[in-house]
Amino acid sequence: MSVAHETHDDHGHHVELPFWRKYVFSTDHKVIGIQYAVTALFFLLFGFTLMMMMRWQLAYPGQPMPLIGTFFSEANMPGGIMVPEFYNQLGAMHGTIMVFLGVVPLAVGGFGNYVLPLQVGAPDMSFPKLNMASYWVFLPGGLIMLASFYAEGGAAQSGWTSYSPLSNTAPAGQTWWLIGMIFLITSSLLGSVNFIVTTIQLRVEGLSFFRLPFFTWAQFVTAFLLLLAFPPLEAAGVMQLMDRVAGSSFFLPSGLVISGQLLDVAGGGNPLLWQHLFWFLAHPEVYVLILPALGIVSEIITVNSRRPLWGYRTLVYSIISLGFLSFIVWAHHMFMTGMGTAMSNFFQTTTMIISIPSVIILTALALSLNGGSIRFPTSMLFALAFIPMFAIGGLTGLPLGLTAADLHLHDTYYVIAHFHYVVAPGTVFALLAGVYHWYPKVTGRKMNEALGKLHFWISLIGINVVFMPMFFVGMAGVSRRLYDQTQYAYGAQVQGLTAMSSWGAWFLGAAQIFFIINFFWSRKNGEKVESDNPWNATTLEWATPTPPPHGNFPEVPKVYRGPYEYSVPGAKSDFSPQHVEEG
Amino acid sequence: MDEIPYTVKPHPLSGLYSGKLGIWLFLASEVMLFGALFSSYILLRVGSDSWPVGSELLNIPLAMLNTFILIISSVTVVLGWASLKLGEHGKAKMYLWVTVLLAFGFLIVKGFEYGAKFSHHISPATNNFYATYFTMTGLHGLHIVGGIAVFVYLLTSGSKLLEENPEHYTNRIECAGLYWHFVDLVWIFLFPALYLL
Amino acid sequence: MAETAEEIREHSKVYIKILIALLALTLLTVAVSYQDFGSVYASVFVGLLIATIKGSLVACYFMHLIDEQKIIYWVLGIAVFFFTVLMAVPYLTDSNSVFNR
Amino acid sequence: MQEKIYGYWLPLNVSTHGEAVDQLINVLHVFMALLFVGWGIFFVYCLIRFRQSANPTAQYEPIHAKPAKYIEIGVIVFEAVLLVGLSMPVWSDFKDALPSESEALTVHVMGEQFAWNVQYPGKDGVFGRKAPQFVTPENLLGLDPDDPNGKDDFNSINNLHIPVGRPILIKLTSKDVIHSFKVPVLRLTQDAIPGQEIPFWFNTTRTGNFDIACAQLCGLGHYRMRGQLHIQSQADFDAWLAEQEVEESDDEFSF
Repeated sequence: MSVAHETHDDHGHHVELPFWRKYVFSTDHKVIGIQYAVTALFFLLFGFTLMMMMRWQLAYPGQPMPLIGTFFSEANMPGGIMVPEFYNQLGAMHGTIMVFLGVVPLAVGGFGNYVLPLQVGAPDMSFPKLNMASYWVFLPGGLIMLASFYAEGGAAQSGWTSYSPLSNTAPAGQTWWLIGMIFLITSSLLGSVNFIVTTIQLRVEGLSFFRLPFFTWAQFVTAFLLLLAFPPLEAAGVMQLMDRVAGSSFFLPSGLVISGQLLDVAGGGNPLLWQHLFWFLAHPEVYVLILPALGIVSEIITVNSRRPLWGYRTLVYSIISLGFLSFIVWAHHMFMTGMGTAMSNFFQTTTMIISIPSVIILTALALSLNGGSIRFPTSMLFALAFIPMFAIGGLTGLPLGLTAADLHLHDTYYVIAHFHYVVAPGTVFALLAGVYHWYPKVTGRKMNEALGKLHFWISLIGINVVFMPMFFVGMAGVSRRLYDQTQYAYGAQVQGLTAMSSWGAWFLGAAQIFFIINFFWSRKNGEKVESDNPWNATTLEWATPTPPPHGNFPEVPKVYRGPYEYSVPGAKSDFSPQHVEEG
Repeated sequence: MDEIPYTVKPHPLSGLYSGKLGIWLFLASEVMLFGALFSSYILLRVGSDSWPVGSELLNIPLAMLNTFILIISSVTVVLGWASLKLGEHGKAKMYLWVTVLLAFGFLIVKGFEYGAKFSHHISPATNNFYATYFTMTGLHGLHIVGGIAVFVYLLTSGSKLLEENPEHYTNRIECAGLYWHFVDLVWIFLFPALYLL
Repeated sequence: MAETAEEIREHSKVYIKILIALLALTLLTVAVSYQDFGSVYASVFVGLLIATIKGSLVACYFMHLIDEQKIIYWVLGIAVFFFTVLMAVPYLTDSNSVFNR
Repeated sequence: MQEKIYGYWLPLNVSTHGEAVDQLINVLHVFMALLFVGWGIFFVYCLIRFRQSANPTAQYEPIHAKPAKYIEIGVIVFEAVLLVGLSMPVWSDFKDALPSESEALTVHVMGEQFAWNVQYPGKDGVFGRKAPQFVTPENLLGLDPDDPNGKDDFNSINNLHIPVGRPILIKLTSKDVIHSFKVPVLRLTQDAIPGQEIPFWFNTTRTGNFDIACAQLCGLGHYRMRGQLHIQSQADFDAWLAEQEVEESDDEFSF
């Protein structure tokens, strides 16, 4: 664990770096941001395809998969029919890849690395070499996760939560999963140190904490969540690795009989210990997924409604309280593990309390629209769609947070619909909005609006066709992670809805082709940007030339006002950027 | 504007150069890492009905020697940093090399301890006490190795920075020193928890 | 906080005193462990008390927490707060579960 | 069963505590729908009313959102009422008010990879000692052969027979990995954790055959861990019990 404080190589003059130092092993936060973003987009696509395969087995259990069924090995899909082990592998890796390799690197690694230093007015991150190290520790983690599909017995197959004792006795892929996780956690830790120090130390003159754009606040709180919540999972991962490799039994109670044989292990462990340590991370982790999305959406909504953010101070206090509260709600994932009433009442109450800041933030975003003059570029469409979708995700958390309702809804498709509404039409839509919004600053060209709108409308419809039926499937009581729900009477009854979800998923998958085409096509022949500030925004990242050179700002900017000064009465234009002296 | 501010000079408001704030944040995450391990140790110990007494199974004199080694190495780091501040570069390097040697000493003593255990076929699989013992002291040992690597780098190829920009080099030593004191701090809690109680 | 030369030499003497105190406390910890304090919890408490004293000596003097900037206290305060939450995990799982072992 | 047991919304409820659970779920969903529709209307109104073509210059001052603040406070109060008024009492009743051993029928359920072992005490009403080392393919429960109480115990795999209208106390554990005993019609989920024996209870209101499922991923056969819950009248149950005891006494343990 090397010490985290290398500094920028301080040769004053600017030397032309060789290609591999300029683009591969670069210490420039913008290059690292792009590396993270592109890798994360690829992993999102890969995780998405894993899910689309699962959806075939869910919709038409036991029938051979058309077209690509025969591509897979006999062990995984004999005659094109998916075996349960392979289904579990797809499920576990879909969750792991989407969360740890897709959304977090894109939201924190990609957008955070690229935009935060610009919004703070810094030439680069405080520790550029450390920033580069965090990407190059993240990539091996990702590759190990991909390679684990070829481990003997397949990839990890005990869910993205990998509860023990199931994960202790799983085949070799689980060990690869653990090693991959340790890489990813170390990468996030190094990254979060960089974010916090940059936000505190490198703010330009005049940029007090309460003049920071809301996106920077979101990344700042997210960095603290990453910094303090990830290590316990690293400890738990080390312990499970010891369990699997060195034969210890941290999480294995004594007297286990696995497939008929008494497991000869010292025993005395407690399976709940893994659950506690895992969820101690995983709940702050889901807030790591949503806070950057809130930051991106608030930037885009204020820019495109030409109006200041409603209640900036209340929003900042809400996001800080969200950060704190997210650490004391984790056991609402474990209501049904034989927990006593005192503990479950405590966690019920904190879960209700944590819903308040989220409601405040959402209402504030909606109120920011009132009285605005709203434009509808694609980035704004995605940001606007985020708000009601995140509202559905948040509201459906209420029945799951109350133990009495959780009695019926625990571990059913209702849970799957709840968190997917927060993550899929929530975070991923916000991240797509961010790509459309900042693409002109990164490449100097706008993404095509027609393709963008096409991508938006089809994705919006598709995503609701996928996840809305799941609420009803869950209400009927269908458990999650079932290879074939028609085994149960109540499952067969709602099989039609599951098939509908599957068709929605493939429809949604098709819609992403427009985004991929748009993403690569616009790089070379998108509409050229006429000014460094195409959206007429006020925050500092638009004060840099397009694309920002090494060192970002030709001369150090000074900040004179808050982040969202739009339509100031008596000002020359309808926006007054932070770094411009007079109104 | 190419140079990153506040890498060497402290920030007017926070009064810190970036490295110090960075190392303290890193130590905060380390507090959580070892906190999780201690919390698991307490849970496993309270939860189990037969937990052996540490002092009978483990070698107390060796562990005490290790504690002395780490405390002394903590002092030599701080003295090294102080003499750097005074500009006595030669004395500083001597102190820091002593720290590295003491750290190696710690690992060697740790090696004897582990060697004795393995020769008696005791391993993490024996029971949860040994599992916790090996995991916690093992992870702590890895942190010692990390510390040695940093100090050796600073004393060899990194030391040319001492001539170029002494204050920058002193800051780096201070950060490495903070990390080293934290590793000693963890051992101060690890020693009674595993060996004595 | 640019210290003058004498202050630094002065500090060096303090470090030596702290060293001696720490070595003595280590011997005390070992000696204490052989004593029997009635219940296990008493000996655990005494052992941890001595360890905390040693720890705070290292933290205050060697790590200069005695006169440190406000931000560092904030960072450590947050870490210690969530450390105590993490330490509540064993209490939560064990005392409050309904199963009868 | 001609009447619908399983539909698109909540399945039929046959347990006593299910009433309160259904009420809470339905009240919550009405509350959520109201909030979402009301809030959605405001959202769409803002988009249409304040689009650029209709409102070229935006307004700088923040609108004073008195109604929004009151609505939020109302939401918080309503949530608190649901939490303390409905959820906590139902939960503590389910968790703490375990029926006494005498009036309740006690059954030991042990989950294993891909089946539910249901152990009945047999005529003597005492459960035999179980230990993992005695587990064999014939003796899945791991009953101790030389424990007299265990002689008349029997294991009705995947079939939980219970008399209607009587509190049932189930001691749930697992042999290998974490399973989760889930009966949608009973509005009940309880994790089966190896190394722990978790007691829970329920009482039923009508007879019928319903599905038992495993709700926690427990390996490749997680989807086929289907059990049957037979809620019978007292007479049928006694007949079934008697028939089981006859069947058990003549083979298994008479070696």
